[in-house]
Amino acid sequence: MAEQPLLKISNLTKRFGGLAAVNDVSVTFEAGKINAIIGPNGAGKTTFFNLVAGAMPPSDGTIEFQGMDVTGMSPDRIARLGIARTFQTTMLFEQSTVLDNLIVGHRLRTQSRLWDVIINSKRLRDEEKKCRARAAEVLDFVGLSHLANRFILDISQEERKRVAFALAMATDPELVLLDEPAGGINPEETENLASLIRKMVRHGISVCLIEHKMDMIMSLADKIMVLDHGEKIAEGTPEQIKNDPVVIEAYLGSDEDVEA
Amino acid sequence: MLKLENVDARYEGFKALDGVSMNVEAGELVVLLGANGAGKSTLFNTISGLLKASAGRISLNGEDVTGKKPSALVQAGVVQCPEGRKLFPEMSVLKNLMLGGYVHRRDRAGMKKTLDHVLEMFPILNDKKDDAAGSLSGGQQQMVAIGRALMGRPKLLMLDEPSLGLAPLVVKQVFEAVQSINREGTTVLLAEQNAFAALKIATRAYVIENGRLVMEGDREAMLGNEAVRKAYIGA
Amino acid sequence: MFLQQALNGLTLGSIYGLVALGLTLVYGILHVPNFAHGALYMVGAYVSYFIMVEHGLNYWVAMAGAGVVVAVLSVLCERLVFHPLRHAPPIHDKIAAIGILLFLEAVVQMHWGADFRRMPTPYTEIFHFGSLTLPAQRLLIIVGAFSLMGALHLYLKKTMTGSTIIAMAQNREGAFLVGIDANRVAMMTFAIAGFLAAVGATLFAPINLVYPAMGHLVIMKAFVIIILGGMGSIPGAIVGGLIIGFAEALGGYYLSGTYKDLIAFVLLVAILSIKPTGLFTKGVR
Amino acid sequence: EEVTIGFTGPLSGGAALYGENTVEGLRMAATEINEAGGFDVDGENYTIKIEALDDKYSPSQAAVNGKRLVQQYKAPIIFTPHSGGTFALQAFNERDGFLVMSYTSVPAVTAKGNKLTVKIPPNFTDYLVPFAKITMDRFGKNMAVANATHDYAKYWTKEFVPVWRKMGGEVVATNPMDYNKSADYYTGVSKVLAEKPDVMFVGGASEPTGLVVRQARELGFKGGFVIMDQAKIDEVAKVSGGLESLEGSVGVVPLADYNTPGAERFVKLWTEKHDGVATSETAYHYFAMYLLMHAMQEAGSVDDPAAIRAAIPEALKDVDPKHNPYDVTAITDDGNLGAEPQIAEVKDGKVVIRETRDYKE
Amino acid sequence: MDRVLNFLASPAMKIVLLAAGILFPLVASSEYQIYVMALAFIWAIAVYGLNIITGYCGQLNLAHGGFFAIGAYAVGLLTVDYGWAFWPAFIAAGVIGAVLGFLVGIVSLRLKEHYFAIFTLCVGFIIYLLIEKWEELTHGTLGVISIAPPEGFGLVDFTETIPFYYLVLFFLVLAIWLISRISRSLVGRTFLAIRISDDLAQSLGINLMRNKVLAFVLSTTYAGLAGALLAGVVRFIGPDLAEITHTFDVITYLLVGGIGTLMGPLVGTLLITWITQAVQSFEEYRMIVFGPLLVVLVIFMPRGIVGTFLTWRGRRLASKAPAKQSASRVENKNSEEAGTHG
Ligand SMILES: Nc1ncnc2c1ncn2[C@@H]1O[C@H](COP(=O)(O)OP(=O)(O)OP(=O)(O)O)[C@@H](O)[C@H]1O
Ligand SMILES: Nc1ncnc2c1ncn2[C@@H]1O[C@H](COP(=O)(O)OP(=O)(O)OP(=O)(O)O)[C@@H](O)[C@H]1O
Ligand SMILES: [Mg+2]
Ligand SMILES: [Mg+2]
Repeated sequence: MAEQPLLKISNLTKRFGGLAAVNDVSVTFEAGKINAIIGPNGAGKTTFFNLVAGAMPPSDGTIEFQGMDVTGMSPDRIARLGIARTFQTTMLFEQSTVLDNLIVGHRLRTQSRLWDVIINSKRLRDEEKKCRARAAEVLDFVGLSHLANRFILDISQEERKRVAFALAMATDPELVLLDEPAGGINPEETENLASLIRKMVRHGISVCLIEHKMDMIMSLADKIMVLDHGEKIAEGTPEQIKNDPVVIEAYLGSDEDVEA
Repeated sequence: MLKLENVDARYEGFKALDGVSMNVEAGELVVLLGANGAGKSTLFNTISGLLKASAGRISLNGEDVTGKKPSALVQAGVVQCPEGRKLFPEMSVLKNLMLGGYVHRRDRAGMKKTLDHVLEMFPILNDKKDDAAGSLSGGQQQMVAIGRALMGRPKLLMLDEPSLGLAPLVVKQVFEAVQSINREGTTVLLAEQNAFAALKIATRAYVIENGRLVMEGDREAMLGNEAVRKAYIGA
Repeated sequence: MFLQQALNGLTLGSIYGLVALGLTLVYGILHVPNFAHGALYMVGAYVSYFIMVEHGLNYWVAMAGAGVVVAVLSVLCERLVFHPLRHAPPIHDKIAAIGILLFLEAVVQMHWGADFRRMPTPYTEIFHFGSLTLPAQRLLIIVGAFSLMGALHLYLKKTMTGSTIIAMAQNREGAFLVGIDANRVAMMTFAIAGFLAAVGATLFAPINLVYPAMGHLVIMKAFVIIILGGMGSIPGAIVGGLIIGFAEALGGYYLSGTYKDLIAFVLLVAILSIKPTGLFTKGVR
Repeated sequence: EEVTIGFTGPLSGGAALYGENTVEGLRMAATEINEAGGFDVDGENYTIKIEALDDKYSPSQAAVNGKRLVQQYKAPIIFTPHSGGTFALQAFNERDGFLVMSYTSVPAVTAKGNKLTVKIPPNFTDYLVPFAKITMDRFGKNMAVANATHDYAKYWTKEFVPVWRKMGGEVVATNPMDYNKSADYYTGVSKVLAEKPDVMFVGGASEPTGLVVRQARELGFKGGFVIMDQAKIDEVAKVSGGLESLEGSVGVVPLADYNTPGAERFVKLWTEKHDGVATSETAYHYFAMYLLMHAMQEAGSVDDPAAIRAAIPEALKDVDPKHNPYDVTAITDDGNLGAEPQIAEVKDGKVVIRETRDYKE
Repeated sequence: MDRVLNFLASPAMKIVLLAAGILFPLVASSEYQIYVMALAFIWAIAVYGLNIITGYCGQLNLAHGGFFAIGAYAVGLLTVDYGWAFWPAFIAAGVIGAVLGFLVGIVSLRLKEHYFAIFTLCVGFIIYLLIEKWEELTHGTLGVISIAPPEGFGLVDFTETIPFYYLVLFFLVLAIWLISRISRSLVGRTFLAIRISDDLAQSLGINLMRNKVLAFVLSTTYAGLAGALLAGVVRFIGPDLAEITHTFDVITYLLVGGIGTLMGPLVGTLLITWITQAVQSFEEYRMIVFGPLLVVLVIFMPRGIVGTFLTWRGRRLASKAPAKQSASRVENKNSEEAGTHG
């Protein structure tokens, strides 16, 4: 693993009409680390995620995951290779229970087809058991076992974020992409979420996240990439980024107090 | 200016506001603090008429406005910049802003002036003014939403988590903008997660928990309050 | 002969366009295809028939009367059916629209019966230009339809009130929040759509027949048109109407009369297979 | 006692008027019979009750209605005015034991050997030669086919075109059009007129036929029309712009112009109670009801369909001419009722009646 | 009260329903009722098909009636023009439904929402026009006459109403059984994920096209087989079978019964079929009642009968459960079909 980066992005570009939302970005992310992407609004962060997850094809450039060229692959194949993601707005199956939401998360690791359903094959029964077990496991991991049978409608915003994490985890990913996981939740909950992210990394999952909450990023990230107008303007440790004049100019602002 | 007396609001059976009474004087900048789901948005929606109060009374400058239609409230100068933005995604940014001035549509010159003011505040919108609002990034859309609310030339401006999803630099700009709007004479009611930044520009604040107002105080009192610091500012 | 067919295409296209316009407007508000729109078209023709044939009034009076009656009817549909359903999943509006359609057809049939009726036109001259034959009523259809479309386009683009219709279509709450009275806008949209349908029917009826099922095919084609033109797009509806009108007239003449009605649908399937969002839509996140 | 006569046909939807007209014929006859004190079969006195169910022209609904009429209402006889309904009923009428009275000119209805089916209207084939001869003599040999596309129109075309050719005519254009759905016939009409025909073969429902005629005239057609028997000249004229526009056309005689005592009486009877024009389908059903009454009497049974069917040839002799507007006199073994119909030609702005027998080769 | 509610939603209820189905011919007062019931079952099978793609997978397919007609025509044409026996033709109808469903599916399922709905509306219309106009293949407006009935075996004669009824009942039970399997399995959960969001489903490694096409093919196979059964009992079919109204009928049954529920299709179909029979005597006036009824139903009972029942029962159970702060807001809480409707 060590010699091979988990994710290697070269010259990645995405154009919408005349606008280059992501422009010639090259970067590598190491396994077992927390990598953060920050940047002003519209810098192209979400687009960057969309490209990595295969939700849209890049206009140019390549994406290598664990040494394999995944450029232009469909999102479901990429998910099966081990990249999971959460969305900027949390999407869940509102009218099912938490556990039911999670069972389908492990579907991609199963083989059962319609035929198995018709004959109720052993494989199907085994796999359903496996999915259920995995769901319970990830739920426990995010610390929501007590909510297993509650409906998504009934749980709080922060709990939903956790369920979304769990859903991503249920796919058995190598890498999870988190798009503003702490958006819209309060400082205390943000801190809890940060520890959850650390816990994910401890369990061998690499994380890549987008956030605007600087204190969280600075304490969490091993490495930060800064995007502006689609271009990578800086890359480095939190310490380096904090003091990078380019970043301060474009993003952080000189007055520190708004970050309180 | 705005006065709420024992206002209740319900979603089907669930009571989301419970006996809320508050008072906002003209020219104030009042901050509403509260955790997720505490009822901040519900309160705003009730004031702006999107939700009907199930009990209690809301009055504006002494006049009873309980149960009035949202359009009537906008006419009366109560404008909300909602959570979730609620833009017109397929219209251009410019059209979105112009529609914000819908109630002043006969005053073309005035609208032009406000528009210039807004574009000055958010220069990026000037570059994007012919793009569909839905194609903008989250933060850019937030700017459009604030701009659109300003176009209504509100007497009372309600901002529901305006900093949500904004870069720190922009957050700072937004708070400065809010402050200057307020200085120019607009009363502001601000719901925020970013409590510290909000309190710094506030005159007064309320804390809402589970649909009830549990605390009230001016800026210094709030900033100094240990419980508030712990719950909403962190560290 | 080509010119004659082109003229036929233009006649058909302008009627299709007019009906599709109403449909596309309502689509914007409802966000569902309104299957009842064809029934409004049909009712429009009957009201004209009623005023003109059964009460002996002037053609234009009949047209105005039908416009008003159907506009009111359309508004009633909005108030009584679609407004209460505004939060329901889209399939529900569709079913409700079918309910309205069944009801209107049954009512018309109860009163007038199912037989074909004929509405005369006061303009019976036939103009000849070389080998080209152009009855006055057809000329009226083309001119009438295009003036209406032009007027509507200007109204929506150039006036603030017009913009409110579009705003409403895109975000109801957002529209509330800038002070737009959403209910009024919704009603206005339905009224305009109903009016257009009735006027279209009154223009077209004299060269066709009036009967309860007359709306069926027209509305199917109108759906094709609004998809071709991009849902909610006004110029799209007009261009789409013309495309279908010409395709039918020319295809029916040069290719096959038997399969003429297939042309529109096959065209749509072909276009959507290549461009899944229609011809004129811009990609928006 | 009461005999229930069943009916399944379109009573709602696009063909509702047609359906209503057919039931109305049955009802008129039944009311007369009942008001005259019913009729006697085998010493018992019976009245008639008409049970009409709607099938919206759908065959499977007709089958459901058929089952219901037989089992719930115990109807020994079921009328249906469309071929689809007939075919659906024929799937079980012999087994379930009821007589199908079919009002359709589609030959297959009786060609398949169903023993309990009677086809009411005359064979349209009787019209072909006279129609062809009259128009060909007057206008010329080039014909354009521009009739409708439904099943009946297709049968007509299939039979008529060879007759026209055999008599030395030529078909210069063929462009049938959907008379019920088309938004505009200009394209189709101008297409056939481009081939400069002398005669146009048109026809479907009367009103659309009128439109086709009208548009052909607008586009400068000066020849004659052969009008399929489904369309009624008087109603066509209302749409096409008067009889003048139909100059030189041939078609079936409007009931009002029909030269039999039964027809005159029937038209009078009709106009006493209804507005609008009496139609042939009503008159035929009116007659058929009387025919069946006599057949039951001859058979001595109201519930044995086979016996009733077998008694029809005898019963034909019993029917009073005043109840027989079209002078139906015979039935084939297959079950086709037969008459020698008259023909109408529009000449100098007037309807002139011709006899088919005068045109036999 | 709760016991009754629980019973109505329990597996035992299904056995009671099955028993009722088996005993129905014995208690029916006439063969006509059995005949109507058999036809209703045939339509119910088609409705179950629609429920897969529309109820579970969330794609409103307006060509469903067209596929039903295709199944019927497959049997009609194969038996009449090509001399096949019914059963091989029946199987062929299923296969043709599946193959055509596959072809239409791979093109149409790339479209989203209303585009998909209107696209399939047009596909349905094309099917109708082709059946009507393509005389060489379909007999055009003349229709297909004298279709072979299902061959019986031994003493069983499927041209008799009662044996045919049991035949249809057998297929219906099979259809429901399969759907209940699917909806509870991983495959069904996959459909549900797609209904909620394409993007989310994809990010969970679900191959959208493959699963949507699978659901679509399943639904058209159901429609094809149901159409084949209809051809076998009515034994005459005309192009009117492919008219769009039949698609609307099927959607109405689904909606009235409860979209996305297991028993909804059956309940809706039976109810409307019998109401239609009951109001036969109103003739043309019945749409004046029926139209508004439909409107009222979707406004006040948007989840249909079964959906409303389940929701109501869920609320009741929730309110009885140890009080949770938010329990009263639970939209939809029930054990039986929690994962499958909404
Ligand atoms: N589908 C699209 N079509 C056209 N333009 C798009 C599309 N998606 C994104 N963009 C544009 O690309 C740019 C980058 O958007 P993106 O959503 O990636 O920003 P972001 O960095 O995630 O911002 P935020 O922090 O506000 O979420 C924006 O200018 C946006 O308008
Ligand atoms: N449409 C709705 N239907 C039912 N319950 C709702 C609805 N909207 C909000 N609620 C509930 O009402 C309560 C108050 O919600 P509200 O959105 O007002 O909170 P908030 O303080 O604005 O939270 P946030 O910080 O997340 O925006 C919450 O428990 C929420 O779940
Ligand atoms: Mg983003
Ligand atoms: Mg809120």
